[in-house]
Amino acid sequence: MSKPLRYVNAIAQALSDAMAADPSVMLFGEDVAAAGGPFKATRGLLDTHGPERVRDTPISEASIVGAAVGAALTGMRPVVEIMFMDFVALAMDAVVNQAAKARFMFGGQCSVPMVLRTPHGGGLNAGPQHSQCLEAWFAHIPGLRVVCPATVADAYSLLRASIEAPDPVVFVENKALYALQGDLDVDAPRGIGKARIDRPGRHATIVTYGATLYAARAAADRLAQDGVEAEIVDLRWIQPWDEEAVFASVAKTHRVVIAHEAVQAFGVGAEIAARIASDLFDELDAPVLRVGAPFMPIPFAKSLEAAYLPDADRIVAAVKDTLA
Amino acid sequence: MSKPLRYVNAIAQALSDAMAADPSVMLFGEDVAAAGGPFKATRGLLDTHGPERVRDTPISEASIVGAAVGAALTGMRPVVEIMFMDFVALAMDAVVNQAAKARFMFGGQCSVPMVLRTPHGGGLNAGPQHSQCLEAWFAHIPGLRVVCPATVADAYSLLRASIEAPDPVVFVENKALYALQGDLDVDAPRGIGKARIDRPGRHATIVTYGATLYAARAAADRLAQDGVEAEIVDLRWIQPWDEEAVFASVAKTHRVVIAHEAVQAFGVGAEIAARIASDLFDELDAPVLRVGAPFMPIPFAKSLEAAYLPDADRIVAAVKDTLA
Amino acid sequence: MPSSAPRNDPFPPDRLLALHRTMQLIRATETTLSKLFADSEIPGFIHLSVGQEAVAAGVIGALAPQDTFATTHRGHGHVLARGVALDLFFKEIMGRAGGICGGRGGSMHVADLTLGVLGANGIVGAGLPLATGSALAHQTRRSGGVAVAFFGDGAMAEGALHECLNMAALWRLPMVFVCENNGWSEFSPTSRQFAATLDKLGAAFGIPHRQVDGNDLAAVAQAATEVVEAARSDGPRILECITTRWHGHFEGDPQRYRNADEIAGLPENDPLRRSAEALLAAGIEEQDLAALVASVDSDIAVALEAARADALPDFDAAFRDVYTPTTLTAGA
Amino acid sequence: MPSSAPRNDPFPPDRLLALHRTMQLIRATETTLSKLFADSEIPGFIHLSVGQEAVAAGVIGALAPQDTFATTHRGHGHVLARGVALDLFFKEIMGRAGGICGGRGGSMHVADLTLGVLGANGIVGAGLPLATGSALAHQTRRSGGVAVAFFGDGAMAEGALHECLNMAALWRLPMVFVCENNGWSEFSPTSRQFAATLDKLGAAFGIPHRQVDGNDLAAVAQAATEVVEAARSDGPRILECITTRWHGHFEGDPQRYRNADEIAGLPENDPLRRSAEALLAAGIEEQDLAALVASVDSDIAVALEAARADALPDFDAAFRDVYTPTTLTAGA
Ligand SMILES: Cc1ncc(C[n+]2csc(CCOP(=O)(O)OP(=O)(O)O)c2C)c(N)n1
Ligand SMILES: Cc1ncc(C[n+]2csc(CCOP(=O)(O)OP(=O)(O)O)c2C)c(N)n1
Ligand SMILES: [Mg+2]
Ligand SMILES: [Mg+2]
Repeated sequence: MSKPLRYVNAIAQALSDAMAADPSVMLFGEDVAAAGGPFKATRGLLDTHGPERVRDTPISEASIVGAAVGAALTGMRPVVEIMFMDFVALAMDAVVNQAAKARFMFGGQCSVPMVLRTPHGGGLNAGPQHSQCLEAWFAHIPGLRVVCPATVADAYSLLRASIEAPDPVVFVENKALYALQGDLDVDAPRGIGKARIDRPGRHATIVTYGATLYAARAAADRLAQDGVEAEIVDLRWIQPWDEEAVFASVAKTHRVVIAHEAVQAFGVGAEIAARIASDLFDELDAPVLRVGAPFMPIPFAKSLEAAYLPDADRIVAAVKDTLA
Repeated sequence: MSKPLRYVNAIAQALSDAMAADPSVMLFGEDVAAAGGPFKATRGLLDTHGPERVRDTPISEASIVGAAVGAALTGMRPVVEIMFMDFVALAMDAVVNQAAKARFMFGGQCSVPMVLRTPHGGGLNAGPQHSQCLEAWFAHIPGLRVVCPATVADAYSLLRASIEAPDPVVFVENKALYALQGDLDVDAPRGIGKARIDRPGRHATIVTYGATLYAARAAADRLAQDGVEAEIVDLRWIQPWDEEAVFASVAKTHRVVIAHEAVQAFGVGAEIAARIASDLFDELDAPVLRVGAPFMPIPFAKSLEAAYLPDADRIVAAVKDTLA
Repeated sequence: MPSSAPRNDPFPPDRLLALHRTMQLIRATETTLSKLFADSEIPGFIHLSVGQEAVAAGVIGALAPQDTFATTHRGHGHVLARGVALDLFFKEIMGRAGGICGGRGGSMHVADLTLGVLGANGIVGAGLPLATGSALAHQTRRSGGVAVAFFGDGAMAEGALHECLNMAALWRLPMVFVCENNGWSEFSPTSRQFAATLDKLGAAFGIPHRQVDGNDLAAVAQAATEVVEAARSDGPRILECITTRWHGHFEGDPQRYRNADEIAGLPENDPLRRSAEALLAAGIEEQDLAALVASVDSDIAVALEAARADALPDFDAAFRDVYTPTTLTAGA
Repeated sequence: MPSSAPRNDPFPPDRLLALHRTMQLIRATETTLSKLFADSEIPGFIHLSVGQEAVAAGVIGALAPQDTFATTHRGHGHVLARGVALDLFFKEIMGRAGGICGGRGGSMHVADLTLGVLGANGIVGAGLPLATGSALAHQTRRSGGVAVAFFGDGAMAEGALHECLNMAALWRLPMVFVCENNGWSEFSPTSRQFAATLDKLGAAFGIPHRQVDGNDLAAVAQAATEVVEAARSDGPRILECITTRWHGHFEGDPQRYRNADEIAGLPENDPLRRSAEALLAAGIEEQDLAALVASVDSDIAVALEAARADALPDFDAAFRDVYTPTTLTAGA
């Protein structure tokens, strides 16, 4: 069962299907109901599922997420939207001190089945406060799951999995991907924590997630012209990340580059690099290299942002470095 | 010029001396004035420096830190206290979206000379919402500096340096160290970004910061009994961290363990391990190992917390692993 | 301070006696904990609600089984009033395996989801959004339930109050905001912490506010009953209980910041003494009250003994509870 | 809607003419930006203040040189009114090297610290604590300055408003909370976003509130002058300006959520038309107004030309500005 549509519509479809499948699923967030969402990811849901289950909230990020925790503790499966990932800075207490810990600190009495959807990433010249990739913060917090789908199919099935998951999930969308077109498979198996081999190869591994997948693909295409077959591992899940898949690929290629849009220093790639470098110490023929954003806030100007974002050039150069 | 006192008094002294030296330094936070601070780190300052410059605030973390940014932009050098590091979750917008970015996103027009003091760490059975070590969040954010003094002398001189620094500093105290006694050298040189070789050694390097220094020292003592000379690098600064000092040590010992109290996964050690593993690829005789907290919230019960916190045993075992 | 609304339907003595027993249970438990803490039998830090028992007994007594509430760092009383198993409670505070939260949370995180207790909370003000979300769940599920948010006067300064008053008002949530106004926020008096008053804030959001003498059990019980039922049928309400904190902010706090007169005057407002007098006046016998004290003491002794005998928590078991088991982790 | 306080001291025509020019500058600049945006000469997204010019001109006109303010995502007007160099402004919005912020911030982050402008802000409500902190700085330094926080009606729902009203009231900060109430929060009307009213919130915190017709230049200017001076000598004030947003929430927003009547009715309340009429009635000549329009247009043409000719920003220069140069990095 497959039909082509946009990433943003795959999100809407997953939300709608999840609401149809489970009456405890509800949505709330700023302008998600009447207006169908600032990026139209919730378009039509108010009409289909009614004003009790699809609600516009005031501009109160901290309490939107806190209310999701309270609702999740008492019988609902809320999906809330934070309009830009930068704004999660206003809601960290609810995510980290409440949602992530409730099950553990209450002795396993309960679960907190909620999803926080939020778009990260640049490419829209939205500037320093509307473009950040902050997933590393959440990956560091026990009790949370973090996922970042790169394809239309994954946008659907990973969102369905996130909503079905018993524990809180930070579901990171990349706003530059909203217009991406692709095929949907609503019956694809759904799960937590599995990466996807996006492209097989034997000379080097590129581990990536989110929109950087497309830079990795472009890089792999160019490398292929030079006879280098790069294997691309699309992580999908950042917490937990798929050690098995990553390690298997690296054990095969012995060379690895980790690429993501977030700031490189203390980013998601650091953990993965550290684990590969220690656990596969004897397998590596070259240092684990990382490609991420430089250590500066993401700038507004088109020219600056273009220079800032990790791209295929940098991935190609890094892969070549590991082969040198 | 040296006199013995407690870590917490070194903080108070640094604050007092900084206020005496510079009339633009001011303090505010919850119960920091009349009560002298929940941990007494600001004791006596209200009397010495007066109610205009030493202020009790209401319980409003987000606006305390936000107000510090506004004050720092318009002529003051505020030092604010967030009572437990867990509560910075309420103030992340001010730190990350405002303080960290103002200089950059305003084109270098201004600086934001403020310090956010906050205690992290376990050992007091304060439970899952009063013990977290969240410094990795801040280390990931361009524009911030992050420091974590482990000794009484550093508590003083790094706080003076942080207050003198032109950019926002997250100054992380470890509450289990407040009662620690040591010598003060008020004239010690002050700077940003330099690590300290706490103990020289030639067989392996232990990179650490904060209270874990003491576990590292205990580990080094025990290793010494087995003839293993471990070099301890006390990072002090996490952002920027002292690559030169760390790399020099590892280039000498060829084996390294990174130990900290924070959760290991996606923690500060990940970045340092990733960098060592890539930049010193040919120097390493063993995988870079990390010792950090397990991937669970910090538990309350004494027995659980004791098992949770990284200790000398685990550091000894890791160092031995690198030597195996 | 009298209730601001007229008291039409005073609670009958037998109902008050049951609530009085709840107060006695809280008082005796807190006093026991105070001793245990002084004797180093309790790790971490604890915030006791001695002096505030009437709020817990009166408000919790007004709740229906399906109702839910989120409480604060000073939450023992609420949880005890709701009927948490006493041995599981002691085990939790003392960090034992059999604690209601497996010893992982301790005093600041006592929760019992089977009773609709969304937990004490170490983050001041954090219970407000939790209760708001729970009220939203009640409304959406048409459960007929009400959610209560307990918060202190100090917590009023947190932006969460404003955000949640607004959401509750906009959505007419079945929710009661219960302020336990004990005049202190740690070591600072409310007057230096908060410039507004809750009645005026309520008026700004169109949420009816009612103030009650929080040390008068019957008054709290009566007001709470009315307010909870009003919330159930008509949307959010605020109940402000003026009460008194006897102990330090946390155990071990010498309260140097409080003047001697204030401390000396506390017993005068003792909610237990006042309710005992009222009960006696209403015909309850001295010996019934004495029996009640003895029965509470014996319950506590049993629970404490069980707690002391209980094992320490298992680390691996704790680790397994970070996430909920699910087949999804084997998936796709 | 008339000012709630009597207008004793109407602004003289020459003063109003200067403010009218400011409005004209804002209107023409915003209109130019709208075209540039449609022509893809501006990256990112921009929020225009067409229809709200009287608030910017009137409030900023009331400030003294030492005063400071924090503004919002819809902040062009305030910054222009304060006198930011027009070419540096255009360069910024267009992402050029010579922009006031080096092209790193763009529309949502225009700032000019030399003029006491603490920046537009991409985070709704974030200007409130910044202005509070700046007011604290004024008070502590005895600068004689006042800090202004601009915020929209939608921002009223953020907890920051509550926290900052409280701090300002407790400390009697020299601060003015200026709400630009345009009735819309993105695509939602205020009535579905906020259950309280600002006057009652002010009353709760003991902060005097004044509401003014935000499309009446003289009324805003008069009220702002009084309120700013009151804040300077006597502590915090709230000024609520009822105004109208003509364009979409951001450029490109087709405003389907707005009914046709509302949009059709906007010009009737046009602050520029109203002030032009008032000026003509007060004896200013048609040709003076025409000259003013021409002079603004020519200023804009010059600035725009300079912006178009300006280089793109240098990446390395940007990178060097993440931190302030300091000898401390060589230290210890
Ligand atoms: C977000 C947050 N800030 C600060 C604290 C520290 N703290 C714990 S209790 C308290 C005072 C609370 O006062 P109030 O709400 O009146 O409750 P009471 O202690 O009087 O019951 C403070 C500041 C905290 N736990 N959480
Ligand atoms: C913290 C935060 N939440 C949400 C947004 C998205 N957003 C930008 S403007 C806006 C509406 C603001 O409405 P209002 O304050 O009335 O200002 P107006 O746009 O009407 O000038 C929203 C929700 C944001 N930028 N920041
Ligand atoms: Mg209190
Ligand atoms: Mg508006």
